[in-house]
Amino acid sequence: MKLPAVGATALADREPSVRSVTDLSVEIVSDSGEGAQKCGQIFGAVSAKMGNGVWTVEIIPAEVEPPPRNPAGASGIRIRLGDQEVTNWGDETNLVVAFNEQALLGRHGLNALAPDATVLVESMWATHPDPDIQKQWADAMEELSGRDYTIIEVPMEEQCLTVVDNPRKGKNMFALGMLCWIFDRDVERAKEQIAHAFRSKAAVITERNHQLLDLGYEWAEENLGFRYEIPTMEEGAPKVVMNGNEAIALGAVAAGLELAAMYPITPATSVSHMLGEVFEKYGGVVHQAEDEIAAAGVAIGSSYAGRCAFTITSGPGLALKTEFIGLAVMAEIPLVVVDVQRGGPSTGLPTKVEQSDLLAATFGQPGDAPHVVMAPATIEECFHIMTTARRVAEALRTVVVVLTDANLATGVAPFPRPELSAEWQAAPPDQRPIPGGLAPYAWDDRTGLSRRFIPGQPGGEHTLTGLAHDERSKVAYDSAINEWSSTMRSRKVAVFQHTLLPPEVNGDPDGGDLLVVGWGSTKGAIEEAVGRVRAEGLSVSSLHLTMLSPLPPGLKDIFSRFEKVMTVEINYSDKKGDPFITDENRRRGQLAWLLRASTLVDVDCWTRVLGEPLRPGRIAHAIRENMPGGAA
Amino acid sequence: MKLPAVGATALADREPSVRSVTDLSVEIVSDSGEGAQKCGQIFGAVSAKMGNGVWTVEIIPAEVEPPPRNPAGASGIRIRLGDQEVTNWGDETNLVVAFNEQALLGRHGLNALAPDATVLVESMWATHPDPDIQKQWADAMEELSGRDYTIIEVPMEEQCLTVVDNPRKGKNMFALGMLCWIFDRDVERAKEQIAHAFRSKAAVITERNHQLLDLGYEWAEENLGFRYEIPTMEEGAPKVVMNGNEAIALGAVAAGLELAAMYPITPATSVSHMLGEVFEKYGGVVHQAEDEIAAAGVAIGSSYAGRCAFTITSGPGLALKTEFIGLAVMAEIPLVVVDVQRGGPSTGLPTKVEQSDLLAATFGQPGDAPHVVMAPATIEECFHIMTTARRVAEALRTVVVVLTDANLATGVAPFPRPELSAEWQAAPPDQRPIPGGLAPYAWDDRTGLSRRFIPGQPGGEHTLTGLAHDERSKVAYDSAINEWSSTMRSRKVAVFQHTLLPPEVNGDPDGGDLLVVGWGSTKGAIEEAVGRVRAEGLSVSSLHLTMLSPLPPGLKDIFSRFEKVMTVEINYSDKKGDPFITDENRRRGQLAWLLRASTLVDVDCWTRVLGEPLRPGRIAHAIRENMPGGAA
Amino acid sequence: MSCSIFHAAHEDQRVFEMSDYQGPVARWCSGCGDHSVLAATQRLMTDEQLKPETTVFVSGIGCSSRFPHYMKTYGFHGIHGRALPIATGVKLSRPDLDVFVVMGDGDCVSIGAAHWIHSIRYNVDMVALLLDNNIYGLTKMQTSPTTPQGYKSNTQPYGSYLPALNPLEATLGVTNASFVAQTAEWVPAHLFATLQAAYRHRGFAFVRILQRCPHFTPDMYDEAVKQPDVVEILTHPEGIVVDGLDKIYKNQVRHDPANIHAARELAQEDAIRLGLFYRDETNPRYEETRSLPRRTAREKMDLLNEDFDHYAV
Amino acid sequence: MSCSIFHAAHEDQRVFEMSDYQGPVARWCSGCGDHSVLAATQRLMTDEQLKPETTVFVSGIGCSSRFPHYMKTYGFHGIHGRALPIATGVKLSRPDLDVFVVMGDGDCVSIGAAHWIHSIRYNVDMVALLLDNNIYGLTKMQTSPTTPQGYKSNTQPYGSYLPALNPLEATLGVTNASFVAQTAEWVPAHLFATLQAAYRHRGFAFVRILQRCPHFTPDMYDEAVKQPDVVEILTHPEGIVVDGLDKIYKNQVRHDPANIHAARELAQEDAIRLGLFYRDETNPRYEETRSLPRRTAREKMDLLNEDFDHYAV
Ligand SMILES: Cc1ncc(C[n+]2csc(CCOP(=O)(O)OP(=O)(O)O)c2C)c(N)n1
Ligand SMILES: Cc1ncc(C[n+]2csc(CCOP(=O)(O)OP(=O)(O)O)c2C)c(N)n1
Ligand code: SF4
Ligand code: SF4
Ligand SMILES: [Mg+2]
Ligand SMILES: [Mg+2]
Repeated sequence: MKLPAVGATALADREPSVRSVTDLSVEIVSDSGEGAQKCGQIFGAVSAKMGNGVWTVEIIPAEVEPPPRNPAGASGIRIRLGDQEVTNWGDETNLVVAFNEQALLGRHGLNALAPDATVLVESMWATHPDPDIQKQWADAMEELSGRDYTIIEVPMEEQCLTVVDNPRKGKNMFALGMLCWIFDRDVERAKEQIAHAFRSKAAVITERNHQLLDLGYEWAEENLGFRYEIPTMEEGAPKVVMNGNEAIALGAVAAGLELAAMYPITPATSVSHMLGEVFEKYGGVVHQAEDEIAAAGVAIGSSYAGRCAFTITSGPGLALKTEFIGLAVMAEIPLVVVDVQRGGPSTGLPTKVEQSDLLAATFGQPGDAPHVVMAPATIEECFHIMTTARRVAEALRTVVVVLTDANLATGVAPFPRPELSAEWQAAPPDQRPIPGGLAPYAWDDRTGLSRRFIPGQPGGEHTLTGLAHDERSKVAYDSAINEWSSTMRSRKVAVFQHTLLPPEVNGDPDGGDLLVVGWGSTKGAIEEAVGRVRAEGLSVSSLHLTMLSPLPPGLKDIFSRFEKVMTVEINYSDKKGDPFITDENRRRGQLAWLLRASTLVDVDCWTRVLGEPLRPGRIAHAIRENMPGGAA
Repeated sequence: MKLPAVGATALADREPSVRSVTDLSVEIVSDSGEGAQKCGQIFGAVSAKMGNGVWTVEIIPAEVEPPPRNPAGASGIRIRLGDQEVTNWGDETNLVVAFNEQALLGRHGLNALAPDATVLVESMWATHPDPDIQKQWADAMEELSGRDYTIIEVPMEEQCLTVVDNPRKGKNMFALGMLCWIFDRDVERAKEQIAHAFRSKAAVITERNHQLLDLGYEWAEENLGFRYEIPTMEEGAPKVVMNGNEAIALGAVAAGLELAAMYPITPATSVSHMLGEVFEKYGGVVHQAEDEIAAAGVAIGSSYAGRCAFTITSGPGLALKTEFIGLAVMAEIPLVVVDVQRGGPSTGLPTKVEQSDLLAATFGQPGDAPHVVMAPATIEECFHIMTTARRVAEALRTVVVVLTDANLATGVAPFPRPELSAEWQAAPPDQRPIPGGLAPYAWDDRTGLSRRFIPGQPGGEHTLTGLAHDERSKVAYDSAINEWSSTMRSRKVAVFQHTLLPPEVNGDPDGGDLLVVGWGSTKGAIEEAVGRVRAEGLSVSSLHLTMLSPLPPGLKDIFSRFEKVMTVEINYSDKKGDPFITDENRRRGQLAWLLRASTLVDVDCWTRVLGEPLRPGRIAHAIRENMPGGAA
Repeated sequence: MSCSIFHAAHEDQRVFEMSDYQGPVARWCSGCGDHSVLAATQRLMTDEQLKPETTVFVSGIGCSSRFPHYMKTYGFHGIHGRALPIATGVKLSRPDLDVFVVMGDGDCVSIGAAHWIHSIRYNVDMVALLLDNNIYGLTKMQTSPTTPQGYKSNTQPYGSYLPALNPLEATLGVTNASFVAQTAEWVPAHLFATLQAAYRHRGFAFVRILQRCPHFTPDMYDEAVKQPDVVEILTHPEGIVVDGLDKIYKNQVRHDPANIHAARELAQEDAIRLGLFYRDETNPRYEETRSLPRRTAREKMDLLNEDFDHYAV
Repeated sequence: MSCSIFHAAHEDQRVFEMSDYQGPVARWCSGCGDHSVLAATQRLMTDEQLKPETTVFVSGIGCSSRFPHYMKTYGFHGIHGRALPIATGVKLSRPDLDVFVVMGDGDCVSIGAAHWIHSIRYNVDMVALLLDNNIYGLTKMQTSPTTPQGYKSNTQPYGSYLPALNPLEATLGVTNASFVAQTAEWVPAHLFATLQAAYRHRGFAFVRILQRCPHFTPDMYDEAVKQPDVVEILTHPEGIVVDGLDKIYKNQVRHDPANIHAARELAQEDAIRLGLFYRDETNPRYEETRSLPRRTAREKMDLLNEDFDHYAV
């Protein structure tokens, strides 16, 4: 169904229909460089301020500036609004503002739009002087007409030209105006937000953008026949809104980390962009090394010298840090490694989400290298986990790998503003003399823990080495030493495991038909899906793991209460029943592997590597399909 | 008990006692540079030629030339002789020839000597002008007297001086002479072997060494009161004798590999030393790259260009190749990676054996990277596995990691001379035109297999990439493509798995109380141990895996026939009952972990990281301790 | 590289048009300097009539490294910083192929530095193009080793902390350097002439191409583009000869590419100089040094049998 | 490095003897050149009265990299090729420490090449020693980048295929080089004077030490050791001054270490030259450029609160 925008006069006096919803997704899509993302960010911020739950995620093309009007080059943003907290990007988009029909086609092709989505599309292309473009438009409309979309043509260009001479740089604010009217957003708040967003630019820019906002608002008021109403939440505790990478950056500051050694790589780099801005005022340094190996080396050198450092990267960079991670484990140097996972293997899908570095992070180092692997599940956890990681790394004198992913890195959502504590900060390098006779690896026989000596401490002089060594850090010639020091390095991780609590079951702690187990960024989507199927009456619960190595206690016990256990992950697994795939040779989700080996429970898995976050609707569907005793 | 060598006259006319044995180990130990290894190699070769089973393994200090007369610097060689084929280095040494008492002390400290070992030790130190040395000698004898060794002082220096002026360079041949008498070796054969060993040196060297040999022989005849007799085997099929690295090198030639790209690292380097010598005459090139990363890149470039190449390394180098291995998997470029495992993690124990790279080789690559991991169990298999690896890599268009270790690399033993076949050779690069329309990744939907295009083939032009790509090798923008291409890369490995046969049980295929599972170089020791305990009446069998990823079919079925399954590996595992170690948090042997995840059988493990090959006696002991229902 | 001659040997009736080398539309930003390098390269191939099937473009990762995707030849879009080892492997086992390497400044000078230094030393016969936009493009504007000191980026928003590393000086410092040139993507005639000289050079031809990145660093080469006077052209009969260039580029400096010392002095960044800094074709090509007569499977088996004899019991 | 002065600040009554710096007996081969470097370094520390607890020796892997184990200071025996990044991290977060780096030729010039080039550029204040025996020692005689062409090794038994890479020329080619010297382990006086000059230099002091490996390459520096006439000594008041050396070493060449061009010409391998090739103390030290006032935990929390304000809903 396709209705041209009704003429201004027509609507002027009659009331638009108001659609009341509790959950809705909006997308603004365009060619890159047209500011769709800025528009969406402001819209999201205003909505959050007004008390809606909000999750925004950017749509980033693989190239910096792909050819214009190209389905594969769509750039934009999705904003999901809710009457409650929104924990993930949701399923499909209900309302789309498209600056050209090709970008729209791109999203359509990825099944991003709801079957009944409403689309506001720039109308200029229909009548564009270039016949090819007219043809493309016609073909696109033909293709789109196959679905039940409501397509409304909007003369954005024409309208913007009344205010600016280059609409490419103005349409986004016009679109924002339309959205403000459609969702009845507080225009003043929107203008404040615009002013904040362009604070670094000249004041005239803000003014012009305010004009465009009003223009879009008025145009919508006069021409659109529908509005949305989404109940808002009570103003609760103060909130902050940011993406996971910004949370990691501020978390590093909160943890008292003072050196971030990195080499650029998507989707991790924006952490260093953020730190590049703010770190220096905290006395912190972002060192961009010549490569990922050097970045790890610099971080290790700093930690050794008494200032625990971290290095941040993504898959290909993690691969390059493998050898240094082994050294840090062997020499017992604290090190925090943040891996913002992307699609793999190899260069893979650099801008897209995946959770397939779990086994590499845990077992990737040649030789036996016991260390800790943890994964935040929310943007808020991205902030707090940095302090935990730094503390564990220093307490255990080992490596802590923090696995986040592109979904958390680019997802933006509000969370309760943390009550900061000075306790989180690292202590300055200990420079007190070392008591005579104390050895640099004076392992406590029972716990494997030992006190770290820091250069500058008189009496602590010794040479640290990656060779097998005894407690005095002397190269081991006696075979028993290697067995013993290996035991000590493993023991301390076991001790740490004893400090962990069994994870809490979301749903029925007492058990049921199916337990869905997840880790990392999928928590919100999984729990939303579980909520839906439970509402349908299915006996399904979920469990989310933050600590992946060592695994928390009590898993086998929890699993035993469910008829079936299945992980849901964003990584690859063979599908049951596929040609040549048997129960013996099936490749399983990476967490599923870990759980099977440690619990011996027949943990099944449902995983996808579509280069996008999991959709709660699809998880719910998978759950129904996988209920023990066949589809419900 | 300690008897000085009886004066020449005394023995002249009476018969020495002859000890008849079926299995015996001899060690020659010295400071480095005294030629103990050469002596042992020749003794081993002669013994093999005479029809004894032989296994020799070198004792290599961590430094090139450690300070002389230093227990930690002992350099030498162990030769184990048997009346049957010898598959491993055995337990302890029964007869030792020591050029100084400190080297002897070093071996004693590592419990290398049998409680009742006979020791022939250079006597000069007892009366050395330097009082410190005399003191060291006295202390050493004091220490050694704590065991039931039979220590015989031999004036090697004094004797050798009658022939050479620098005995440091002659003692080894004198020792060889003594051994020839003690074991009644054919002196002519020994002289031939000497001539061969010194063929590159001047003829006078050989002559002098022959003299020294005779001297040692006569001295022993006149002064020693004992000899050994070890039955020999029938001259069977023709045999060759070499170490595992030499077998890998010749295996690479047999496989038709023409480029070995490497960077030096112990204990892998000797493969390239061997190839450096012989490869060029086959048209092969050893490229020593600037680092391990470049070595992998050069090999991949060569394979891509149509000549399958291999790269060889050890743990730290494997770590550096991680990223490139991921690329080869993603772009489906055949690549053979040989990892000669050493002690880890990090620099670890560079010259010592360990089997702890299994998980890193299998799961070390970020992203999901299905590939093949195999491990030869014998020196003979080191030769043949190179052809298998090359073929599988090319057939599946993926990476094959071959895991050997320091035990195979330095162990020397005879095996049936292979019947060479020209079929083993790789085909020259296919340069035929590509049929129109055929895609560079025209995956067969069912098998995931596709035909590889090689530069030079008209019509095959395309750009290979490590980015997610479709069957035309175009960068993937459509999310479904990644899921599909991942499926194809995984499917072909599953197809390969279907071609594998279930491994054969050594012992009772029908089952029993305990099944010991091993992989790689431990086969000989495990089967010898199993043989011993079976002789004691224990119901124990063993299973040895060559294919580790994918695992062969039928394992769960085989395991089900045994009350208990336990792996025996040279890698780290927490010991049951140790402080803080629970069934939940216990780190297990790497193969045990793989088997648990894939079969869900409660596979136990007994592992050690003592920096030495496992001793059959200790495995047998571990088996007794681990019999279900408590120690037998 | 002289392999084209070798190809001419087995006579091939085909005549190649520019379009025979043109792949899909390049997805670089409009105005990106990479477009002109692509065009110049395709023109070079047409002039030299290179066979698409025996030409291989190897690259790392970066905007510039997308290059092979836009050629209708064989291509290997590798991993970040590692294009040179891959290319070395290709040429080492297939000297009959023409190999071009395309790298960005981060790709070659930062993460790829070790391979860059050692590839100069190996002197494998290939053309190595450094597309230097003084920035990390694909990852969206981080400082690169060639970023001018003080220049702001996303990782160093207060300005780059170090003076830019000069790739020409560094290259000229490496033993066995055999061809070192600099050109600019916005001077098509000079770009083409340089590519041609590099291609015809027998050995490792290192060409630094000054490349504009309008998206992130529009100002970077602004002055040089607008004011030809800030540019110096190295001229010499043995160098890169471009007729008529002196009309626009008045500053012409005569430099004998055989003179390494003068080359090193001229390589300093006191001015932007385009031309051939150094060439020495006497250095042996590594793949020639290492090339050996191929053996048949039979021959190899006989030889192998002999080797086994040494190990016979 | 000038940190010793800074230490002198808080007055410390201790007086250090040579023995205060001597660790366990070195396990190098007898006659190994590493022994003399160790002795010279211990003498330097005694002369400069460096505090054992504030001195850190960082190394990679190799015979030479065992160095820290034989010092009675803090030491970091790292991994092969990566000593420099580790040392950079140490100095970056602890400028108060004196940092020495000990590398072998394989360690620094082969696998460590990228870090070597970039460390020269960072110009962190430390002493970097390249113990160059032109071979891989610890792994038992494989060709290294500095192995003379044609020299036989275990990996290249028919002789090295490439001309030796000249580390001095390469170092001098890198932007920001601030101290480049060469000495020989068998000329103790010159070795000591060079180490002292390097230590006192404020910036990255790169010293190539020609080192004998009697075990694998006894012949390597034979000529230079036996015939002082094949050696040239660079002299200059601003350079490395060793009294009385001219008695044995007749060939003295006056060279102003401020002249980079002359330095590069002299760095060529036409003769073995010992002395200071280049020094420029005006280059800022990276750790100084990056050093910032330290904040208390409280201050940080207040600042963090301000940052959170920008994200407040
Ligand atoms: C191992 C690894 N590290 C980092 C990255 C991320 N990355 C991709 S391209 C690039 C640098 C791009 O800059 P440059 O090499 O100058 O090429 P340009 O895009 O400017 O042409 C980086 C850091 C990666 N893909 N792989
Ligand atoms: C990543 C890695 N690759 C290779 C090795 C093996 N290895 C140890 S030392 C060394 C080179 C030794 O030569 P050099 O650096 O010149 O030091 P030297 O022993 O001559 O003093 C090598 C290749 C290693 N330990 N780690
Ligand atoms: S970002 Fe710069 S380098 Fe990359 S394509 Fe755009 S203009 Fe070219
Ligand atoms: S091998 Fe050479 S470098 Fe190594 S310790 Fe011996 S002499 Fe020194
Ligand atoms: Mg760039
Ligand atoms: Mg060396």
